Amino acid sequence: MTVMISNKHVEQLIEAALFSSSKPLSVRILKEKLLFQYEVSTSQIKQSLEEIEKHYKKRGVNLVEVASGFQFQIKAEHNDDVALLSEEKPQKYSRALLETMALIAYKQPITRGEIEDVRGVAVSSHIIKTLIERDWVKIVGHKEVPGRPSMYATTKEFLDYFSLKSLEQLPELLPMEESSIANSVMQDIMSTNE
Amino acid sequence: MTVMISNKHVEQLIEAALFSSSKPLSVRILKEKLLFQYEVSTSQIKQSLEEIEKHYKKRGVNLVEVASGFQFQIKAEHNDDVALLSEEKPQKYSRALLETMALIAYKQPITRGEIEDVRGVAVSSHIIKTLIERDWVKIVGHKEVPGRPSMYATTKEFLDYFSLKSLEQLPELLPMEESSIANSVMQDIMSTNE
Amino acid sequence: MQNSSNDVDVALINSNTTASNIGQSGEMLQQVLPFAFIRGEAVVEKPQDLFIPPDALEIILESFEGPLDLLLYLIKKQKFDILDLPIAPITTQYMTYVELMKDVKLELAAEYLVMAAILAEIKSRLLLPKQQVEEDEEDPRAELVRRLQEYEIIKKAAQNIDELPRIDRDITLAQASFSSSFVAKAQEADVDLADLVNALQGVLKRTQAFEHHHIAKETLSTRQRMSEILSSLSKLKDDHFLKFECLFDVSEGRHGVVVTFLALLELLKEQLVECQQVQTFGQIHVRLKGADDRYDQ
Repeated sequence: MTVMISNKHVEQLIEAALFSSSKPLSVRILKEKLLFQYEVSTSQIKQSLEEIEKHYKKRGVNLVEVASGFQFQIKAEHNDDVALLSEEKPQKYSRALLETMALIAYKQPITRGEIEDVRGVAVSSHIIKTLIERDWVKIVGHKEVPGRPSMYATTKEFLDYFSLKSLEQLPELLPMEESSIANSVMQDIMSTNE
Repeated sequence: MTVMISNKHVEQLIEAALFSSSKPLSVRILKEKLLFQYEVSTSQIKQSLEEIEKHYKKRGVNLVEVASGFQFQIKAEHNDDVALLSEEKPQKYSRALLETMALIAYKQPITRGEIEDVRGVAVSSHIIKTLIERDWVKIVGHKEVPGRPSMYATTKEFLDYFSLKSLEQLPELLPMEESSIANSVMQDIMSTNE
Repeated sequence: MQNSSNDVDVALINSNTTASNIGQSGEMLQQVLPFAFIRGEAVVEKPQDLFIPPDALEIILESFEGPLDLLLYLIKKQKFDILDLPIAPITTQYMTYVELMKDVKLELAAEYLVMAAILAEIKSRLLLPKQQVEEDEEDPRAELVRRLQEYEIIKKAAQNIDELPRIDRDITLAQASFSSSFVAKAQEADVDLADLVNALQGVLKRTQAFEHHHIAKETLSTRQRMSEILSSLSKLKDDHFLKFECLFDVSEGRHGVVVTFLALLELLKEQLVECQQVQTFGQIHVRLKGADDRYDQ
């Protein structure tokens, strides 16, 4: 038995829910976990989200869509000012972690061995553990080679963290032609072999 | 050297700061830690807070002044709906609770002392409270023994929850006892009445 | 945006920024920016080729992400000639490290040694007369260059990822809290009827209390009716008595009447209610046992 509810009420509920949640909320979650007691269609929820987005354009915060749903973010232009209030220093990540993450993001699904082949060094278990604990990386299967190594892929939370909707929004990889050593050296090699 | 800033900008900054902070922010903190680089008076900050408060009256969150400053809060009327989102999966009930519930169902009306006699251990008030709050158990009277303990019985909601029409539909545990004095007496009475 | 080039404790400075030497006179001079610090002492020189000063070994190993990273650096910054590898000195130098590495991170160092070995192998094959190289065999340098390229692409991708706006550094989430007085109603656990039966059977196993109280459908309907009678009797206030026949609902039929009567008998037996009949064949009244005493107190 569902209850009738006005558009205004739906909008207020969604707005309140988005502000209360530390994670982005998808239309499906809003429908099934927030509004299930009410007579609300998916398109009505989408419309409310649009209304909210429009409304907040002129405010200090913005409604943003990321991989796993919608969330309110401080307007980018105010970020530096607002950061003055926070005492926490943003975390820095090691190159080893970033390179491992880049390989998983761009070459997924990928095994640890394959990551090590590209980087030329062993990948510490600590890095994989950190990435999994942060919910950025998950095991998506096992490669059918001896040892059946785990294959890693990125999660929606990884995209959420960078406020991206999909992997396609990641920066493009450096084209081979722009590699600093690549062409001239390769050409030299080729010519000496001729 | 402070920078001139429009009222609208002050309002956006304060709004962003309030939404970014996990703690309430006072006018003094806003002035000294957020807006110190700008040409903003205390009264201007107060006025901005009033504007923000007025604006959010019609939204899903409200600006509220608490002891240590200002804070955005979920509109009280949406609390229950929004809380549904953050709820964790409820834990399973303890064996003690289930046993108590079963004894009340099968042996009602029953006092706490009687439940304790059967189970051999004390029944915590918490269990009885949980069962009453859940509307599965109610007090139907008091036993006329020292202390006049409450007698507990199951409710209609209890039957509804388990989709039972009556207690009779609870599973039988042991073969029916034919020798019940009450039964035979009753059969005599009914047969003479026919 | 962050500079992600190095995350080790040592300060590594790009070769291009290395300043001029300290001047002779007292004039203000730009200070020499050290390449790295080893035990508090600045290392001004960075590796000019694959040779690494023994003291700097550990730091160099930690400063680069691996031999590919170091080689990439040498090629880019030092114009290290991959086509004409100065193998002889490199090999000698790397071999002297083996001893030193016993005290350091042997595992990490091994990867550099492997690289040195690869370079040495490449060099040795380049020195072989051309005709001895099989035709279908790839130039060993091509494989190395391919690996370097692949690594460079990922190195750049990692830098790009590090520069993306991210939560905590460039993105702040907007959140509102519940008022402090609000306590969310705890969600209720699901219970299966089987859970309840299992629980009761658990009790039965542990106790003899049910020996004489077999639980059957009949007793259960009686028990339910007992609760109902008690519930309606306890609602009475001024008139403590209820007429006997008021307890019965004729519409329930014979079965219902039987159940009510059994419930009443059970309540009498358990001394929870009492019946009064003022005269023979007169009206029977029922009330909660002790109701009278209670009100007299």
